[in-house]
Amino acid sequence: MAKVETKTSLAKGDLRDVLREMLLIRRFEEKVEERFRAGELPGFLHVAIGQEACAVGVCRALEDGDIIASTHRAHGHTLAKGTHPNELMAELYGKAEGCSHGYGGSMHLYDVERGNMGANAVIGGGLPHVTGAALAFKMRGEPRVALAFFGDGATNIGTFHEALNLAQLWKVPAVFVLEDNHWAESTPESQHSPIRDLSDRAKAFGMKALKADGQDVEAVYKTTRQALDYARSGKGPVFVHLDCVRLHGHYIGDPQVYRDKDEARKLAETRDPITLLREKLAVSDEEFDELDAEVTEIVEASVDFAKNGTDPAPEDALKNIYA
Amino acid sequence: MAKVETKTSLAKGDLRDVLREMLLIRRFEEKVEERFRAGELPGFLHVAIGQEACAVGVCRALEDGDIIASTHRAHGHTLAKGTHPNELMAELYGKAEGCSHGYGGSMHLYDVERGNMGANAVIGGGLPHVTGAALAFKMRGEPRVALAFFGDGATNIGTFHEALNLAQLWKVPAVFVLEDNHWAESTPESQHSPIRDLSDRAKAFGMKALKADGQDVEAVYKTTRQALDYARSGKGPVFVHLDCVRLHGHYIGDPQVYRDKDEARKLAETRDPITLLREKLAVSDEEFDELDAEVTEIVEASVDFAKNGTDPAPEDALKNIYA
Amino acid sequence: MPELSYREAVRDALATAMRQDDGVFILGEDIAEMGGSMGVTSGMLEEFGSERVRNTPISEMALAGAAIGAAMQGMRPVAEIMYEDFMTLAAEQVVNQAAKLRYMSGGQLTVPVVFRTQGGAGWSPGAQHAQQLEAWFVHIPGLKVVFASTPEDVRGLLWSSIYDDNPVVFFEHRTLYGIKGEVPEKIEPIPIGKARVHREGEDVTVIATGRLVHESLKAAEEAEKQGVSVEVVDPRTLQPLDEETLVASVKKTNRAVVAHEAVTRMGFGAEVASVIQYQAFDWLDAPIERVGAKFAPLPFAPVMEQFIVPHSDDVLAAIMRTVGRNGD
Amino acid sequence: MPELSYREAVRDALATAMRQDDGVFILGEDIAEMGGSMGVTSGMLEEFGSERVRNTPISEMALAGAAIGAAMQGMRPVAEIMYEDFMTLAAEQVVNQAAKLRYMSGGQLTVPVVFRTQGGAGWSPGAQHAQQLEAWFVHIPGLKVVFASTPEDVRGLLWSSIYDDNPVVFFEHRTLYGIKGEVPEKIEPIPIGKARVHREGEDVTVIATGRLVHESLKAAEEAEKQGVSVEVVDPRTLQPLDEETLVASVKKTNRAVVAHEAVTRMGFGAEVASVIQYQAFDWLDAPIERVGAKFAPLPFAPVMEQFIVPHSDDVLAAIMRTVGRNGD
Ligand SMILES: Cc1ncc(C[n+]2csc(CCOP(=O)(O)OP(=O)(O)O)c2C)c(N)n1
Ligand SMILES: Cc1ncc(C[n+]2csc(CCOP(=O)(O)OP(=O)(O)O)c2C)c(N)n1
Ligand SMILES: [Mg+2]
Ligand SMILES: [Mg+2]
Repeated sequence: MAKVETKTSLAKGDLRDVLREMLLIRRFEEKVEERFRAGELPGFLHVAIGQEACAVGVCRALEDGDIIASTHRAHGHTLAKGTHPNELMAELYGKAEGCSHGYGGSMHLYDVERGNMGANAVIGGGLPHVTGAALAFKMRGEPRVALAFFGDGATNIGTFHEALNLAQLWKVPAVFVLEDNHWAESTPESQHSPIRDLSDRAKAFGMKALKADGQDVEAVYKTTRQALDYARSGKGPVFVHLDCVRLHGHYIGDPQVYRDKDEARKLAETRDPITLLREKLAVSDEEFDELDAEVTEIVEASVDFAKNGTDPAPEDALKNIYA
Repeated sequence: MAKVETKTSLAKGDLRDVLREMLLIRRFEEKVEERFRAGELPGFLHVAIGQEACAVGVCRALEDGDIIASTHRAHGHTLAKGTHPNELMAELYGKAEGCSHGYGGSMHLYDVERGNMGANAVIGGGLPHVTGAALAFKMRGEPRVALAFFGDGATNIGTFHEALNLAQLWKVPAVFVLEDNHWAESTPESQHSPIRDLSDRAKAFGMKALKADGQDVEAVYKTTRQALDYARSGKGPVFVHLDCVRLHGHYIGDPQVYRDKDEARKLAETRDPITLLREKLAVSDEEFDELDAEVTEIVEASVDFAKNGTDPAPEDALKNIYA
Repeated sequence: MPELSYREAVRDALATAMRQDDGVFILGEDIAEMGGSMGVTSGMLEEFGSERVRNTPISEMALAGAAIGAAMQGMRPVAEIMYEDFMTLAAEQVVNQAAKLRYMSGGQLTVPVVFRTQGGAGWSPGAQHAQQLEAWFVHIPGLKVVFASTPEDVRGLLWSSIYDDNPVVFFEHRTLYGIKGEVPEKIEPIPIGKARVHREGEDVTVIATGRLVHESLKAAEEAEKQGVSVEVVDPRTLQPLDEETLVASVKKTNRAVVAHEAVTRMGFGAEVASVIQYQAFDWLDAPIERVGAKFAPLPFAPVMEQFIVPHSDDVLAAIMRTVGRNGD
Repeated sequence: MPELSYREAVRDALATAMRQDDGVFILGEDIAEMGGSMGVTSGMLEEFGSERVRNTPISEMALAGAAIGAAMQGMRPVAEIMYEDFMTLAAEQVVNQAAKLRYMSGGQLTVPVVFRTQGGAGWSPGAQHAQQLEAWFVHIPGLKVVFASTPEDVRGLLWSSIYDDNPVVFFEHRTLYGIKGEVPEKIEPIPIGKARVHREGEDVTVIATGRLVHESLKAAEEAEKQGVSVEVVDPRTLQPLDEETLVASVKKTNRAVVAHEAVTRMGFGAEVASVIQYQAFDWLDAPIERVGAKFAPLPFAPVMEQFIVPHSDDVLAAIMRTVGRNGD
């Protein structure tokens, strides 16, 4: 494979598409919340409402052949990495047409063909896989990068430390993207981490660290680009710190008794990444409504698709255990 | 308990005693090597020849009531924390009179009465115990400090990261002493850690870090004192980085095929902590020989004691499993 | 007698111990403001404050290890591991440290720590949030292992676990938190190592744990209708195991079924079956039946999830298989 | 046929696979210059270089996880976990990740990774360097579990494990590294899931793994002298388990002893005993005997250590107990 040409920033036309994609993710997750509340969706679900710029900005920056590992909060990453909303929604409904064929659910979304190596319901669980995948790329001389998403809470677990340390020691082409929404479930960052700037975590490994406003999709894109270029060029892994916000609860149904109601409201008013981009692009109400209608239709269709999907047979549960 | 008065440095008389103690540890471990080679000692044994200043300097700085957790390389720490050579040697011979009554062996030395909560054969295994012990002291308002020894290799394991992070978050009175001998078994530091100054590990937690020449027992003492005072005063844990040398193999019998023969020889010539202290104190040959004879006698006696010790009955193996 | 839910019963044991004893405290992820992922510790922060109801970062290994360290210094910590699957992350501390410290020190150390955890299928959380791993800890000398199935048992056994001087791994089942039951006015400790006979019977003994106790009681009623008299016994503590009660029951009924939600292969039922075939060999009229999850990780889709884990009809089928055999 | 030690046989499988296949590589602590703590990979650095004979920092979790990640990208890594006790540190990755990734992805992922580890009593390493934990992994759907006892088996089975498309936990026993045995000139893969009958006999079947295979063969010879004919079978792979061969043997001899070094309680023998009592119930003339370590952590003092783990005389005693029972 030849080295792919690098785009360092998004063109205006791209940005309109980015807005559409972020809106699609937003509407998709709102729909998921609605369907969960209606009692239609089993399992534990976590939406990333407010973090759409991270998912889209990062995934846009990836090249073909690059792979990602995601977390329990995976819908946005999954859509941004190219999985069709139908397949994602079908998975949430536990259907055979789902992106994990009904075996995974919201916390275990996969789309291997599209380079999505999977959500992970164990905090930190996917981080060493990214180190190992990047090692494989390096050993085979492929110009590919492996990228992991994780949260601020995840920086406290030993797996994080070991996986990043190993990646730096081996100088593998990996990028570690911290989506710092300042909450780990009900625990605010001040209560789960002794440091106030989580970029400092990278110092323990001497890893190159970059930082961006996770609500600004252009900044996310640019920073990720920079990180990918660095990693792809063989200089070693990069830690990318995205400062972002979680507008809703930890899980769908979370009453958030632990959180000041005003905080989320204020964040929604001032830091909603969709509003910010919309203002930057000066999208008119009409244009926005058009976009909205378009993505809403896609989301509605995904629900139809999912509901009309095939329930796995009970005995299917005995398949796919061994290769 | 009232706050104990602080001695910030060792008096001249103390230093002579320190030399004697370091020499005792040295002769003890040389004897252990000899007895192992003679086939008398079972198990896996690791001597800390070259690291005596760390053990003695640190343990001298502790107050009554302070506790330590040690590692697989524990003979020096154990003697320095006050266990009688007889009891230690008896343990290595697997005798009931041993400090772990024959249940532990070289990698599991305990002397709880003297505040030694134990060696640990799992790298990093004792670090969270120190965090927890310090938490207990803090919760009960006791002016005690819990101190952990660990090696450079241990800074790569998740347990290290989690335990230190938690200690800092909770601001418990703990001191984490890194004995950086630049080897983890056969693996040189450059091959096991991506950073060249392991003090940087503390930055991930925002933990106060101090550094000292681990071959200079006075420096070790002073630095540990400083760390203990800080921790005891309620300001939080401290990371103490001691730069030291491993003069012998990783384990007794290690042919060290992985190591340049010259390296250890040169280190023995220039950085032997006993030679350094002896020169500093200008101890004459006669004085030194006298000291040597004195400690050698103690060591010889410990072998006699151990050999004349009681073998546990086989069925004793079914005791002490539950309280 | 007051009625408590299983959830409230756990909380009552914790809170009562914390009221009477400064050395008892709880730590775990999101146990404070949020009251834990299952709401078990809800309200305790308000009563006991953040020093004793201690939120931890996501650090299963260190929180387990810190609890061990505090226990070694005379405290009685109760650590919550949010999901049983994450016991894998704390395994080193529980298995190589807590279980062995007393032994390795030749009896010098005492480690009175409790590791509470919960799991279970039923809500489609998928393969990483529902497996049952109690068998692992039964294999480790130095640990006690408890798995209670009723409000009364969970309260009395948690109480005993907190005051036991040994490390206890304490399993709760997610789908049981809501069930209600009568409990004594004042907490009565339940001895660790005593099985509970839930129902007497003549034809077959069902030995069940956790959720399967309830499924087995249902199956027993159904069997009764079909003329089969079933004894249902819950060992409650898997380590130590009340072999005497289990064996005596089988010697009476001559037939045994062992039932749990964990995977059958190498599950706790294997140990029970081995003990019974050994000690009651001449009394057995039929092979011992094992009922457990089929050999698969837990799938997401509810229809598959329910297929994998056992229910009362699986227990009933096993009962019928065993009584269908001719005795000799 | 050439003769190899068990150690050389492991090395031969690794090196031969690495010669023929660029995707195979090994990683672990101190496996390079030092050749591993047991000398298994000695000399391999020189032949294959440090990219493919990869020393890792002390990070069991990440090295296991990195191996998984590389396997997901089409490599065939063999990760060495220095001591079985440290599998506790890698447990999350092995159990929640490697075992379940294929399943959770609905069959999209393939994880052809091998976790090699070793353990065993005999050298007085104490409680944290000698326990046998194979039973844990038998309980986990998605894993294969191998435990070989001879040079020929260890080579052929490691070969099959490397080329198996599933995660394999591969146990070696420390005290066996030095034993020698004949092996085929060219490596012949041994199917995973096939037991090996080491010795045919008529009166009792001993099913043994690891070091206990050799102890059982010794016991069988001794029993022979006393007029008892013993069949010795090594399952070799604990998951999948060759139930057919085991059950057929017991149906022939009507008596069974299961022997391993791990703690008896909840050990692999419990599963084997449960399977046999179920499938060969009407053939059994005596309860199935289990031989394993007594219920204690491993003590240091050799006299205590040897007391805890089983030897040939324990197997012999079990054989004699079982033939001492009257059949019915
Ligand atoms: C090892 C582990 N411990 C605990 C949990 C339960 N849990 C799920 S999400 C979460 C918080 C994660 O916080 P963060 O990493 O910041 O991600 P965010 O939820 O904010 O996206 C916790 C504790 C888990 N899934 N895995
Ligand atoms: C978790 C774990 N992994 C591996 C080992 C094997 N081991 C024993 S000592 C050692 C090296 C430790 O290096 P370091 O921490 O620097 O201590 P040192 O030996 O230099 O004193 C290793 C890898 C172990 N005991 N525990
Ligand atoms: Mg977060
Ligand atoms: Mg070292």
